[in-house]
Amino acid sequence: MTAMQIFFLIVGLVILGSALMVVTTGNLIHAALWLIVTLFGVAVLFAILNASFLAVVQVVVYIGAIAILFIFAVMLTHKEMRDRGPQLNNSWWLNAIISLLTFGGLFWMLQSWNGFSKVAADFPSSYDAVGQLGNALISPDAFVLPFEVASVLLLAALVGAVYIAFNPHSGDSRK
Amino acid sequence: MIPLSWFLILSAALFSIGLFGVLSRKNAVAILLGIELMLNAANINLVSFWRYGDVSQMAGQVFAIIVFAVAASEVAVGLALVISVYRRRNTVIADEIDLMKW
Amino acid sequence: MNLWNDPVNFIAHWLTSLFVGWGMAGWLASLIIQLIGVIVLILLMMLFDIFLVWVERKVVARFQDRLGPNRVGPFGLIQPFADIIKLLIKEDITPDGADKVVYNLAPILSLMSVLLLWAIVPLAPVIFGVDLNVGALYIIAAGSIGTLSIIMAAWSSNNKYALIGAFRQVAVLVSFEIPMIATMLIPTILAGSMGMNEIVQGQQTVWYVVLAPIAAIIFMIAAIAELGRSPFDLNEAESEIVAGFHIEYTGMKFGLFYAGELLHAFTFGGFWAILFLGGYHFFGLENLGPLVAAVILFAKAMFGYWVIMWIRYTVMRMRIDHMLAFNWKFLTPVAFVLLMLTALMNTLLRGTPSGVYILGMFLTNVLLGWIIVEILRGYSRSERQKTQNVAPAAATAHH
Amino acid sequence: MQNEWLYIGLFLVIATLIPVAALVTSWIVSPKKPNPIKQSTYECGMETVGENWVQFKAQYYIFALVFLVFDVETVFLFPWAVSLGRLSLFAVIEGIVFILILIAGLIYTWRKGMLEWA
Repeated sequence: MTAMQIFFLIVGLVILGSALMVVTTGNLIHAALWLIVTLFGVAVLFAILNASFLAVVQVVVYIGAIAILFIFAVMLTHKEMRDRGPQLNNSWWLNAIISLLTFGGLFWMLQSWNGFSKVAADFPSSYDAVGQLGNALISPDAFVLPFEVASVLLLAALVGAVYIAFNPHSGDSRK
Repeated sequence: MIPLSWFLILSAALFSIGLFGVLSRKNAVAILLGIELMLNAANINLVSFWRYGDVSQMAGQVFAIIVFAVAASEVAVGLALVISVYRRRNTVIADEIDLMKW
Repeated sequence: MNLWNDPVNFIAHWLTSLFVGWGMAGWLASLIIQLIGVIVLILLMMLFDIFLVWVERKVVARFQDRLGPNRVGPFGLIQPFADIIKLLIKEDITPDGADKVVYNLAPILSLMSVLLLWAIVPLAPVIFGVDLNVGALYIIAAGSIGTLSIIMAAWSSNNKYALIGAFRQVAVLVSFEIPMIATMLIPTILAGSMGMNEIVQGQQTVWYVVLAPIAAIIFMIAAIAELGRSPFDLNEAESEIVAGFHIEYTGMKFGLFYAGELLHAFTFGGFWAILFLGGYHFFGLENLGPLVAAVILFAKAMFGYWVIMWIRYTVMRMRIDHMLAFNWKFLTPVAFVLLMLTALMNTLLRGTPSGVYILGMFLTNVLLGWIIVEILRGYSRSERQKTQNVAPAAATAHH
Repeated sequence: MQNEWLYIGLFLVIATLIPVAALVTSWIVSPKKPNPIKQSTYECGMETVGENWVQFKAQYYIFALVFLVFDVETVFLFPWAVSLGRLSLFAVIEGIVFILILIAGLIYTWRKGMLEWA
């Protein structure tokens, strides 16, 4: 077992442990903070996979924006910030079984695939992944359409979210 | 070097944990947290397939970027819905938002 | 390769041969040398941070027509060390109802997010931590950890003022991050890379402040807002919410926030110098040796820091709605228009002689600046007319 | 490539250890005499009223929302900006269309009055 593999196992344990905390902890702010640990772990995985651009974007977008939005939303929708009591619904054991079955199914399916334990070729040392990504995102015979559509999607999300959450005519009963 | 299987198993486990969170959590915000975990699991898969396949084909990374955009939109609209419901019904418990059930 | 031309690699080579001579494995030796490099760099920055405390106090005193620290040591130079000892031996109070783990984690994250930035700073052509090819985004990423530490500090200290301060601060931080990212895109376009080294090397002939003066100004404004300094220091408005998010912090934990803030200001001065003022370039003087280049970069960073202090102690605090309106309705559109223009002109002028290129870029900026000033003038004229029409009516209503 | 992130990782560890060391030193040498008054919430000498929870303005959330969308889109422009020097004018126009869509979102929120501190 190389140092790399040991490092991967540690990161993997951190990711899975904090993910478990996200879904079980009672305090929602704590859940959001645990989510940040998970997201950071995933960013480290991206760095291991030589995708430095995605690793940094993971931190900027997820930790810098999405997690902040989650914390704001929790603070907006909670009367007391430290509520205890059951956070899981009554059928949680059934859901746990479903999740385990999902994992088992995925594992079985992956195992029967012949590329399962593939080993990566060495990363070409002078490979400009960011420049390549820019070319791929913008060249007409690659992904320019998804790129522009993503922009439209975000525009639609912005318009929709602003309209839903704070439309003054939609009858805010508590105003 | 790490075999591809490790990444895939980790991502499957993360996806299952996220699924459990989505199914079992009462609070609507917490359900969205679970969805984030599932999207991240998908991203791990996409990026590891990019790395273990042909590195000069950027499809894996581009897909991951589109997933980022989708995650951001989903959070924006989802949380806006939760806040909107909270302002009218004064609850964020998913089971209590059942006006459309009947 | 000798000590003067390439000090870091020279010492690293010497240490490697020393360690391998002791029978150490090659990868372990290189790991330990990297570790030593990191520790030296961070300790150097922390020492410099202590010096910054003195600079800040001395400069603010001069701005306010006072003397500043002048008792402990020559020119009061030992004063910051006395401050540190004071902070160290102060009792550390954790308020009731605080979330202990998060409460203790926040100041650590705050200082860490600033120190992390120094990993990518190119001090000289051959002295740099790491030449990350996503450098510009890395700066933003480290900044988002700083934002997180503010929310954590405020939420965990169980205090209304802290929470209000943090909300203000985070709203300002995230808002001003957009023009900041947009203006960071401009050196990226000009240099064709996000890496800090390549951005500095791209400024060999002409500094980017000539090619993109408006971007440099917007970056500086956004940086001041990111730092939470006056005129954007609503987060700690003393008269309203006492100190903002770190109200409950005492002793060394407060010290960490304070140290982080000072070092952050200096670091952004440094990035301003790297992105727009040519980094370690100074009319060929940097060719004398890497140490000279590093001194040039520090001098430029100090200049940036001085500009930040100058604005801080001259301009008064803005109201939060003005501040956010200023960002979303002025800075952000201007930054994006500038970005589009730069991209367009950069492509159109590609292949022309460098004189034409520089002049074209500069004139584009001048033209845009002139248009902005005209729009602002028209806006202020209409606003003035509005108030002139309203004011007499209000006066008659009073009678 | 791997080495770059190894260096950043080392930096992360040391940059965390330095503040921790400062806190530990302070914890060792500083006095510890807690009492209830000292540990109460500090509000300039006033008695604390109610929970620390205050209903904050929804406007903060709007700004975070607008920021999220803009952040994601601006970050996507970085690969485009890096390879801009090699791209044709057509590709540059594509990027400009992307930015224009972004500005359309800003104009919408502006027109809707969501950027006002109402």
